Amino acid sequence: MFGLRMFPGGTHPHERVNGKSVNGGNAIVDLPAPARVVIPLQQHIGAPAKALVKKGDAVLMGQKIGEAGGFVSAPVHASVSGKVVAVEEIEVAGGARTQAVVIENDHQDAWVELTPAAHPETMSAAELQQLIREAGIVGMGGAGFPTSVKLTPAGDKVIRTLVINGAECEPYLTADHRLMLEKAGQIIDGIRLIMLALDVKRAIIGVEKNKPDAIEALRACCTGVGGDGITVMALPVMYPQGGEKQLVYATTRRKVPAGGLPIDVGCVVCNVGTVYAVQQAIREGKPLVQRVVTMGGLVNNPGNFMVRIGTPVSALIEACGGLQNGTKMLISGGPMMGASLHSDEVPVTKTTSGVLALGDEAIDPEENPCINCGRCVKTCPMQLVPARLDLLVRNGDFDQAEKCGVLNCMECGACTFACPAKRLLTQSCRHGKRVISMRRKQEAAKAAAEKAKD
Amino acid sequence: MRNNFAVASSPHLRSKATTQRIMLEVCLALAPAGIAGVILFGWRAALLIAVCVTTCIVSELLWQLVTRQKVTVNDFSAVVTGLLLAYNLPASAPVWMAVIGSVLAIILVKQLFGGIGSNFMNPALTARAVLFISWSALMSAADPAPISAIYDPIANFVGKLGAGGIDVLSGATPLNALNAGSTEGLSLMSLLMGTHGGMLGETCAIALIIGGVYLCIRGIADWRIPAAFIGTVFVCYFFMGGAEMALYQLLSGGLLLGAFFMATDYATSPITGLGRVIFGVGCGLLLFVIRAFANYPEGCSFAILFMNVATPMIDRFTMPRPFGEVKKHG
Amino acid sequence: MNTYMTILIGSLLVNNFVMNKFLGICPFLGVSKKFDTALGMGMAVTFVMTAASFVTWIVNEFLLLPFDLAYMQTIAYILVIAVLVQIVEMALKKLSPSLYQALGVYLPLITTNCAVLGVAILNTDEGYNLLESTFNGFCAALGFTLAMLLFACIREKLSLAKMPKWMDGFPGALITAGLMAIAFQGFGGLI
Amino acid sequence: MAKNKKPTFLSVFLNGLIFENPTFALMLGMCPTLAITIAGSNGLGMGLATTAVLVCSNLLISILRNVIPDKVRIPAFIVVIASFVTMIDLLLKAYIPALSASLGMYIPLIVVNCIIFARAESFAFKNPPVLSIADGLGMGLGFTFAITLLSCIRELIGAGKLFGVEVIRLVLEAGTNWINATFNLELVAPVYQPMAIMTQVPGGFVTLGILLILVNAISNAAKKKAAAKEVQA
Repeated sequence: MFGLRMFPGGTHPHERVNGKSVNGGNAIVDLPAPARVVIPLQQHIGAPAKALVKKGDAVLMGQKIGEAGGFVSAPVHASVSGKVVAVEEIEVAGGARTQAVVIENDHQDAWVELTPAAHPETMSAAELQQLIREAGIVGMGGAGFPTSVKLTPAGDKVIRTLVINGAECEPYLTADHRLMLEKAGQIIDGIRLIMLALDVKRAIIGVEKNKPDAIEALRACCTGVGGDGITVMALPVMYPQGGEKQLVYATTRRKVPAGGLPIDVGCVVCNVGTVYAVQQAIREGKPLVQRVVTMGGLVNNPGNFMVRIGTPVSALIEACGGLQNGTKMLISGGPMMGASLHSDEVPVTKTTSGVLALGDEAIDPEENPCINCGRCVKTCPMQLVPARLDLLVRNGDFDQAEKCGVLNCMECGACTFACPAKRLLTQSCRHGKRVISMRRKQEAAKAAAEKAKD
Repeated sequence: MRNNFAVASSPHLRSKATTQRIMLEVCLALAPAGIAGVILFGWRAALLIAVCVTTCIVSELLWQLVTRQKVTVNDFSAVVTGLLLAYNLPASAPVWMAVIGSVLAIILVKQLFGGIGSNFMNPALTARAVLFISWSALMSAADPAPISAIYDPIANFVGKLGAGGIDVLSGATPLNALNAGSTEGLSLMSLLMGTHGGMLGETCAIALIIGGVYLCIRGIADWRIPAAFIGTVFVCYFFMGGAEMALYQLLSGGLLLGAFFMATDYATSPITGLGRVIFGVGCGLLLFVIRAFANYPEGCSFAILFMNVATPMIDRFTMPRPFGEVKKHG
Repeated sequence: MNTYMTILIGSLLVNNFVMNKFLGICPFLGVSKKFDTALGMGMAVTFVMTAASFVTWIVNEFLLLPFDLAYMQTIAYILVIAVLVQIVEMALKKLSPSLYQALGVYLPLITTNCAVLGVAILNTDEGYNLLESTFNGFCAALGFTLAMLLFACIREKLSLAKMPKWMDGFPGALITAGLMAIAFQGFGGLI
Repeated sequence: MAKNKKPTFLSVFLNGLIFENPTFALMLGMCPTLAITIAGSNGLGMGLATTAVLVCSNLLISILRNVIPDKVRIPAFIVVIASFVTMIDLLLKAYIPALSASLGMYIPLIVVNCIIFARAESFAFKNPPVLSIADGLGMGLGFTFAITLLSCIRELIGAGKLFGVEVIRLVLEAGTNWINATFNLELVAPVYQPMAIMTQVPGGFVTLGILLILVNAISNAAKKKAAAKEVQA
């Protein structure tokens, strides 16, 4: 294991997942489109999309129903054909509220006219980027950053390496694993298309080595289709291997500067799901209307599903044979970084990599005093001292917390997982980050107001 | 439709490690040394261990009840403190001393500062130091307890494995002779088996090593501290009196007990790896200086206590730089 | 050389002014809540104590002893120290404003810091020569600073802990100092 | 209590002795408080010596308060205080050499005892002589009381004595004798093992700390009671 490339810190949350819940073997099944889909206009980081349809409009599958609300934004497409019955505010994962288009499914699955790119190899980078943008593709690993923005290098930044995230380090989740296994060819094709869009010669796919079959499948395609410059790299099994900075470090040995982005060291990171969506958009002309979702945990038949965007979680649960007794929590995403769902009516979005039903083990146990054991320090992939940040935040000393680097926290949850005193370390850091950024905004507003006065 | 799912901030998964489990494993690791102590020193050793542990638990319980705090005796940290304190007493120590020491350790050193994790000095060691300063005659191991008839056969057996048999037990800690520069009357075997004078839990080196290595392997104690501590002492004595002298020094007195079980106390040692190395080296150097040059033949407890005091400062200066942060100067 | 080693170890650790002689307790307890202020105070005290040891030796040797004024020792020393602190303050203001910024607030407090007068009297009692006196002053001040910095770090850490309310302030500081003093006891007999 | 009334000799005196006790309330003069309080006689001697200096310096500074220019008041205070300390030092050396020897360098260090300085600055320099004497007496005796109490505690636990008398041994023996006589037994009196650390540095810090906790608790309780009374009235 020491021979493999490692980032500092890390932990093994897999230890808490018993064999039954791991559904790495379940092939991706098409989930039938539900009677009605609820498509939020904000499924990404940045400005929400602007609705293009109103109540009563008939829409076709793949039709653009929301257009990008700014540069950092993404359009939204209808995932079924049918009739718009409402444009209303709904609650999404994490408790935020956003506008959403509700479409009554006519079960025709009538596509809009698709315009696949005939010869993408001859297209310019800008044209490819435009195609990706119009398809509404965002980072599908969970962050939801508009992919086209990521692929448009800003200023004088030079991109040398495309890093593909196939680590899938969160326990329970197997969506990316299955995708790599079943759509290896498309993924490699997608990577080549993105390499064209970025004009880079090198791509590295990082896969945790607990997925040897996926590594094998990808490697086979690399050589077969002529994937020059594409390497598949087996990475140690260590959470959070899929963290952007950790992955860049593990694959390229470059440290993304604190507060910086991978592009600062000449890298762009894309999730395998995103790559697949890009391939579909360019080769088939299909916008992003469905994605692979792992349904796991306390359901009777866990599995992986190709789900239409906007499908309520309840439909997914039903497809798995319902919840088992003792389900206390629904998580959208992985157990380490996912958001808990209040209701099972919340729709699947572009960033929903999984839905988990968890029991008592997910309920926060009682907190005990910190015993200074240093496990959080050892696990922190950002090399912070979470125990100290926790105390500082709880004592309201945000200035000191900022000095100690709380803003570097990526909220991966490794410290909270490792803490024997069951302290809510990640949660404290998150709170600290929020307060600090709020203060900064206030200060900036104040400064702006004063400037305006002068 | 179901609307009543619990909502919480991520992460939603927790490791199996708990404070209670950790403390229990420490107790487990301490067990061999305690058993050895009882075999070597007889029923008085068992009595002192029982008294210390009970008093620690009771004083923590009473304190938390009186001050209306959450009762946390079930985390077993008071048991660890009691065991460590008992191991640091000579088998001849009077019971009232064990009681006073336990109360001081729990109330004065631990609870007054906010309980588990908040104390800045090791409770057991501080209590031992207080007893040592106050009643140095009673705390010296020169006068071991009579070995009761029940344990005689076993003690005899263990004693015969060592060099001088049971008589050695009536001698003072081997450090007195060692510090005077002689290894006469000592054998490595007797040091390993613990058939010599000393505090009741510190003499049997084998038992301590077994427990200590267990803790390090289980990741409960950070191996850096004992490694740096013992390594530093070895190097110092190696240059002073050669390898044999160094080995004798390592196996005598409270070094092993201190290095494995007390220097690795979480609350009173640095939180970062680098800090822990510095801490261990500091302990080793101080132990060497105190053993070699100061009044007390046994420097282990004071060396660790002083480094306890220095721990917040070490922590302050060994804060790791966040991943990717560039050095600002140079 | 041996004398100096003895003085160094003795004043720094064994007979630490704060932890063993109870000198300079007021600033030790008063300005040790934050590391930075403790460092500032420590540096100012180091400066003044070294200088005071130097000057009081000269005053004693060339003024008090020749004129048979030994009984005036206390008055003479305290005046010398008061004047010295004034001069240091003015000199710092002129020569190094940045250092003055850092140490300025602490200087007036030092006149009544018994560690300064204490080291002067101790030097005389021990019969040190000029160099030894100055060195002793410096080492004792270093010992004071060491204790102060260790204490400040502990207090910063404890300020984040859940101490009982009635331990806040002086009671907590005193008990903390008491436990620290236990650790310092281990150096007994080192020289 | 005395806030609204004009200060009288008694109110000023009591203020120093109790309400603003220099050790327990103002936290002044910590060095001698901790350093010499290992025996009751030491505490009493140091307290009275400090009281004497305090009263004298308060009186003189109060008399001279209109003469001393504001700018040079600090050096003036120092000279006045140092003179009195020197006098006391020489007097003790001449008449109570044993006490002088056991207090050692802490007698000249009375000069830098902040109580004296603080009272000169904040009271004597602003008030008439009679009140200044009252303040000096009150503060001095308050200080004496505090350090004598501290001394006695430390001496009793740390050496088993009070003012040099082996109180604990005597009590234990008397008690054993009484039990033996009453119940016709032949018990041997237990030997008290003094807790030596109490007379050493750590004991000083910790004892004062615990004493302060108790004093704070008592004064808080008193304040609460007073507040409750006011509410009732």
